[in-house]
Amino acid sequence: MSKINKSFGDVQVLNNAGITVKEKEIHALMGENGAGKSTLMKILTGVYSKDNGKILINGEEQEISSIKDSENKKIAFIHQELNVLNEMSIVDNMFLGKEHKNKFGLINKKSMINLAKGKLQLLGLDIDPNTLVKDISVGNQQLVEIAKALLMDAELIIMDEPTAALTSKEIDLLFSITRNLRDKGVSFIYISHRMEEIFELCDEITIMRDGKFIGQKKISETSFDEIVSMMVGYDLDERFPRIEREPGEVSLSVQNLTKKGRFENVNFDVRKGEILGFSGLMGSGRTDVMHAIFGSTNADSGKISIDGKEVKITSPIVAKKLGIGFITEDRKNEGLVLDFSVRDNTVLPSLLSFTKKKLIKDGEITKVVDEYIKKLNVRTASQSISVGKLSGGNQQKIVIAKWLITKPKILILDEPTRGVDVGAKKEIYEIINQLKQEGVAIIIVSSELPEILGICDRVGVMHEKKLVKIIDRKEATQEKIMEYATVGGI
Amino acid sequence: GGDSGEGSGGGEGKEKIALLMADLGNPFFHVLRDAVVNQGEELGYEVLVYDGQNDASKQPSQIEDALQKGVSAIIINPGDESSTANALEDAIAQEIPVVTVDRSVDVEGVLSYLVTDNLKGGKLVGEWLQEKMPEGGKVIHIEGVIGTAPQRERGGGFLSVIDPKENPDSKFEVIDTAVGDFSMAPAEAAMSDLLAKHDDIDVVFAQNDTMAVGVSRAIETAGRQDDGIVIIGFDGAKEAYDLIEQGKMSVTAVQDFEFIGSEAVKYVNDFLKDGTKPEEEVLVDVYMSDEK
Amino acid sequence: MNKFESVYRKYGTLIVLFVLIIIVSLINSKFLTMYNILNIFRQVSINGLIAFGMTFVILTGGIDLSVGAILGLSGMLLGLMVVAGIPDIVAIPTVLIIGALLGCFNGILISKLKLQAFIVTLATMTMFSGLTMIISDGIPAMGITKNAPVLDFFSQGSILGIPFPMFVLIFFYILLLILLQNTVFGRGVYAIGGNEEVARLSSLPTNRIKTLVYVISGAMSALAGVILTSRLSSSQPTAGTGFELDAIAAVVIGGTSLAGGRGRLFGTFIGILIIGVLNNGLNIIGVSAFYQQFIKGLVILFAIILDRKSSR
Amino acid sequence: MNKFESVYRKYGTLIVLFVLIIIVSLINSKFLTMYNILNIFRQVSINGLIAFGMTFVILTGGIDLSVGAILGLSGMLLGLMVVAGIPDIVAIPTVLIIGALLGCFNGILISKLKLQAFIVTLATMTMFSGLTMIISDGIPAMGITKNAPVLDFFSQGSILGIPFPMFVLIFFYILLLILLQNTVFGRGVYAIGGNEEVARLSSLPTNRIKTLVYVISGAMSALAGVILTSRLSSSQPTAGTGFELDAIAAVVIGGTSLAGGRGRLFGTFIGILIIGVLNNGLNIIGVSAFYQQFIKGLVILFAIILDRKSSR
Ligand SMILES: Nc1ncnc2c1ncn2[C@@H]1O[C@H](COP(=O)(O)OP(=O)(O)OP(=O)(O)O)[C@@H](O)[C@H]1O
Ligand SMILES: Nc1ncnc2c1ncn2[C@@H]1O[C@H](COP(=O)(O)OP(=O)(O)OP(=O)(O)O)[C@@H](O)[C@H]1O
Ligand SMILES: [Mg+2]
Ligand SMILES: [Mg+2]
Repeated sequence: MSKINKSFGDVQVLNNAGITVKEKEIHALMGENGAGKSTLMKILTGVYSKDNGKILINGEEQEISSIKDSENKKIAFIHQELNVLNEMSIVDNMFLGKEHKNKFGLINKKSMINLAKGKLQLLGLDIDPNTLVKDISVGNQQLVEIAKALLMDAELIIMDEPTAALTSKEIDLLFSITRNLRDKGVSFIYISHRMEEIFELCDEITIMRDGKFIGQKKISETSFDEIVSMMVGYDLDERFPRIEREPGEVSLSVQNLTKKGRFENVNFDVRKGEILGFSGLMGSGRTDVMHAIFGSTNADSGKISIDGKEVKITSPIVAKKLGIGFITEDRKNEGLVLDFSVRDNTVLPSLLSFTKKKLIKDGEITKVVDEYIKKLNVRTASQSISVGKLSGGNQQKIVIAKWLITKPKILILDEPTRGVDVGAKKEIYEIINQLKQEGVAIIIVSSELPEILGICDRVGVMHEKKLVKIIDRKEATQEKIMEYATVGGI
Repeated sequence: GGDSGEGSGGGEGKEKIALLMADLGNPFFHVLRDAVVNQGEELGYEVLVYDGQNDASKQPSQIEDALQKGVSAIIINPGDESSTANALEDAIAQEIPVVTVDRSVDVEGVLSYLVTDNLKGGKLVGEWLQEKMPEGGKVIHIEGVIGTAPQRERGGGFLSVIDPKENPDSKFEVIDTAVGDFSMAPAEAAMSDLLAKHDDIDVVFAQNDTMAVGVSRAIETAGRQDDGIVIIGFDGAKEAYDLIEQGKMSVTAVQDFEFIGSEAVKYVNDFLKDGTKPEEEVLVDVYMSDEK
Repeated sequence: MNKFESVYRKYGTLIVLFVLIIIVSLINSKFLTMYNILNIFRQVSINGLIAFGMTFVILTGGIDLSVGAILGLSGMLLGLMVVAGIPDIVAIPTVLIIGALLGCFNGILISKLKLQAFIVTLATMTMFSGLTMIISDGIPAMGITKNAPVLDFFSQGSILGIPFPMFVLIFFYILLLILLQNTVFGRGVYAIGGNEEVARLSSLPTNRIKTLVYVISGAMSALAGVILTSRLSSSQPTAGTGFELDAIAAVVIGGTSLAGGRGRLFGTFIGILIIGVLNNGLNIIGVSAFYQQFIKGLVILFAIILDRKSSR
Repeated sequence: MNKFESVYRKYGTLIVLFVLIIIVSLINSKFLTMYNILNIFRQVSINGLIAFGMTFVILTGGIDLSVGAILGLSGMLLGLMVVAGIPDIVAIPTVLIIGALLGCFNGILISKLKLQAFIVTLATMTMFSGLTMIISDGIPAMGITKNAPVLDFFSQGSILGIPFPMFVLIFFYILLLILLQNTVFGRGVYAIGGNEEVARLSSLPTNRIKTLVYVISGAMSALAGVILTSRLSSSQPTAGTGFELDAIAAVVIGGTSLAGGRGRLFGTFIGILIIGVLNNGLNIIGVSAFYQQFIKGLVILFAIILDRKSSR
């Protein structure tokens, strides 16, 4: 692809973008949030049409005007957002639009199931293909999507942040399958914000910034710092900035918190000015614990105390009154009303504080939202564009701003940097550090070990619905955490 | 079908009469409409027809619209007795003659009420039945739209004669009542159900002919056309006469819509010409008919 | 206990149906006679056919308010054709095609112009009813089946003792069930209701599928119109008014989500039987007309609360 | 050109309204007289009040089919109370509260039991209509306003030359506009329609807000019932039938999305005026009743296509 341009309305999103992928190659595509990576790939796969530019496949110029076109050219696309149908079975999802038919034109379930089983096993997924997708974990849903791409016998597979919801074990498996397929002649375009993965897996890298093609390198001939500076346009020194601070008194104390089937006997304290990390495999129950603390689901038993006083948190309304903020892991379904403006989203939990005689004071809201946009360095055209049009990293900052405005005493962040580029990640860490400085008690749930090790003061590890260990930062290592997370203890 | 109204282009010079019908969805009322329109044209008027679509709350707006168009008279077949009262008061205040047909309206100063006597009609049906079947029998009563005047009056009149609770002399027994909403499909369905329930039915009184047709069809479908069930309708519609001719129905109580329609126009015409006022209340009798 | 619970979860509304049947038959033994059972099937066939088509529409996340109006219009056209001397074997397929075309009109507006199904079909409902009035001049066509033996058979005939309307109902149930469960089209219907964007990205012909469900709904409504016309042996200009709500109620009672993507045709079948038994049962029991409506609403509410409880 | 386009984008339906007004007034000059304009407002006030309440409901992604039935029930209660000698100044607030309570019943079923609004309000619609039948025994209450001056004022009175129903309509438009645009509750209504889970996790009282919109809808319907009762000087047992569809049409024509989260009360105001002008205009022009329906459907279709084109 070369010299691709694309505008949405007045905004030019791609400006001379391009990528060249050779046969038998895993090609990384990197760039900041909003650089245009997904858009470029959507043009290649017929989801959007380009304004101008050229697409060459095996040396010949091709027009790709529909999704079907790109499928016919043996291009498969695993989208950044999960694209599964929850109410359908795994096999039906995998074969959607490409069902096998028997001689009567009816669906041939048997042949589909056999094929599906094989592909799933290849991915280490030993589940009945008739299981409804909503009944499997998000990580497995992602694997189903990958299995779906494998079905196509594609010659080029595009993976847009495929590992955001996978465990390290699953990631390892995915990588080995990818390499395997590459050796058999399949090419890949691999989009990710995780540097470690790029170096582990890819052969080549193309970097984009602001919709432009910036450069192409061989992975073996480049370095972490070079890629980052090409991406962000300046040198990024430290990835995990941290500040040291003596923690204050215990702010939040959780005792024997239990919800049947979700988590058992969870015990921990967080102090003022302390960052407690939560590590563990996907589905180990971390998110469920946080929801219970926030009152968005109710635990069966256990005690929660804030500043030494026992509290009953029955709903998010109560939680907010007690000074708890919760940045949820699923931006799209739990964090933002995508149709709403940046401004309306930002003030959603704090509206009450902007009222006088029950009426909302819009002027004040505008001022405060502006202030936070500046403070968090959110890149947005204005307050009034809908938040769905922002790139992932900037959306995440809005979710954070949303809760910062409520001035929480306790802030829970669930996967706060999922899908966020390196530059923005660092900005988010800086915000977290500032809160720590101000004495907020902070809980961070994260599946990225470097992140957990980089910024937390203590790390709790969950394994199969239990909090098995809390490790002090000084003793914590990747190996140790993984050990607790996978087998529950040493 | 002379549903007018679209004549606004043609009849520049002609005086206009507004005719407000309660529900043209009921074909029987087309007889009334046609009678008014024909008589009106004969006497040189343009008749604007409004359809209340069986919704009493539509008619006040339609009166307002008619006044707006500068009609010289209003003939109204009201959906009920009082919905249009306020709107008609406005018309009367503008000295526009108002004749109500088939039903009355609770308002002062109407030129004339030309009303079918539904209560009397209901009684008449009962009396006809008593005469025809002195030994009594089992009766099913199919009612029209609940809450409308014809439903209450026809039913009330009928029951006052037939129902032993109201008339101890009656040898009849009302074994079931169902609602047919004055239309065919629900009447047919209800009758089908009641045919399952009762092995022994002597008489069915349907409060209008459309429902009577449905009843007859249900009996046919159930294969009980030879049970000798007496079916009575109300209105005097064409379809009733057809069934009577085929021997599938016994009798219908006729409302004389031809008479009512043309009389109404005549009253208006006389008044507009020289101020002659007709009798304020004209009750038009119903008669039983089993032949065309 | 666990076994019972899982049955209950899966067949919550089926239980409502059985309870209804038991209650009514205890009060009046006439309820469970063969005649009455066939009678109920004959009566539900009209709502049933419409509800089957509606199930497809609702599964895609749409809704079709124009079904009653399509029924009325095609019934009236049928009546006028037959009265005009066109043989019924010609007239019946003609109105079925017309019903499908009216549905296609809805479908194109909804899929191509991306308009909301609710308001499109509300508008076309008004238009189609208006058309019925215009072509009929508000006058019913009477005595239609006299010289139309095929048409007459549609309500009066029977095959192996099964009334023909019931036969039609079951035939289309099986046909549509296969279409929904075992064809690519059927998968597409569920996929669009589940998430239209996902369906599109899976290169399904979403517009075509969305149009087709309205075509099915239109054709089923026209077929129901044929049966009703045959039953009444006449075409009423106001026939079909309000039928859309009964059909939607049947679909939803049957557990299909109005949000689309989730539901089964079998559920709809139970739904129409619940409504049919309710209507028939209230008459058989002899509940006063004044109370019938209230009780009907209450039972529907009860059925969906039960369905809700059982599904979560 | 660009300027025009942006105006058009924002006010697509306003243009439909103006075009309608121009067409009708060119055909008949009586249309634009002061009398007729006030007349239109008087006529639309009933649908308008219901549609205002409906806007709140639809913005949360719900729907309220029971509005017509609530109107009927509260109108009947009002009539019976007044006939029984209860002073109208007592009876009117009483039925408004009853309307709110009926709405609350809907709201609790929908928010607490998480049932689908469509089917809940379809069931309660049937129940409430049934109740109206039961309490009235199917008999209308007549001549109500004779000894009820306050009630009479609701339709016959005027303030500064403005008919009172119009006054009520505008008053509640402003009140509800403030409620929707300038209060936390209003933002919550939009947020729930946009994404209920997000709203809940943003610590908004989603259940309370969802219940409240049905309370508003119920109260507005009861108020419309008071005006209708006053206008007709009688309480009809079947009053309100079908009003829900007109109200929903007005809301959707006004550009509010049935999926929730997007729309404006101003749009609803335009929507009810379009419907009102259409009804009045077709009568003023003298279009035959049979053609009116067809044309009405066509104009509604046209309006939403235009709105669609303008918004995308
Ligand atoms: N449909 C659309 N309409 C308007 N703007 C859009 C649309 N889709 C994407 N954009 C904008 O285009 C830009 C590029 O988006 P894109 O999703 O391609 O970024 P990305 O590089 O994939 O970012 P991320 O790493 O966050 O996924 C962003 O600024 C985004 O807001
Ligand atoms: N209602 C439910 N039914 C079935 N499984 C569920 C349900 N809710 C959650 N789960 C699954 O339970 C597991 C625990 O969820 P939880 O989100 O708490 O884990 P986690 O450690 O935060 O992992 P993740 O990173 O995937 O969020 C997940 O696999 C989730 O998919
Ligand atoms: Mg992207
Ligand atoms: Mg989680």
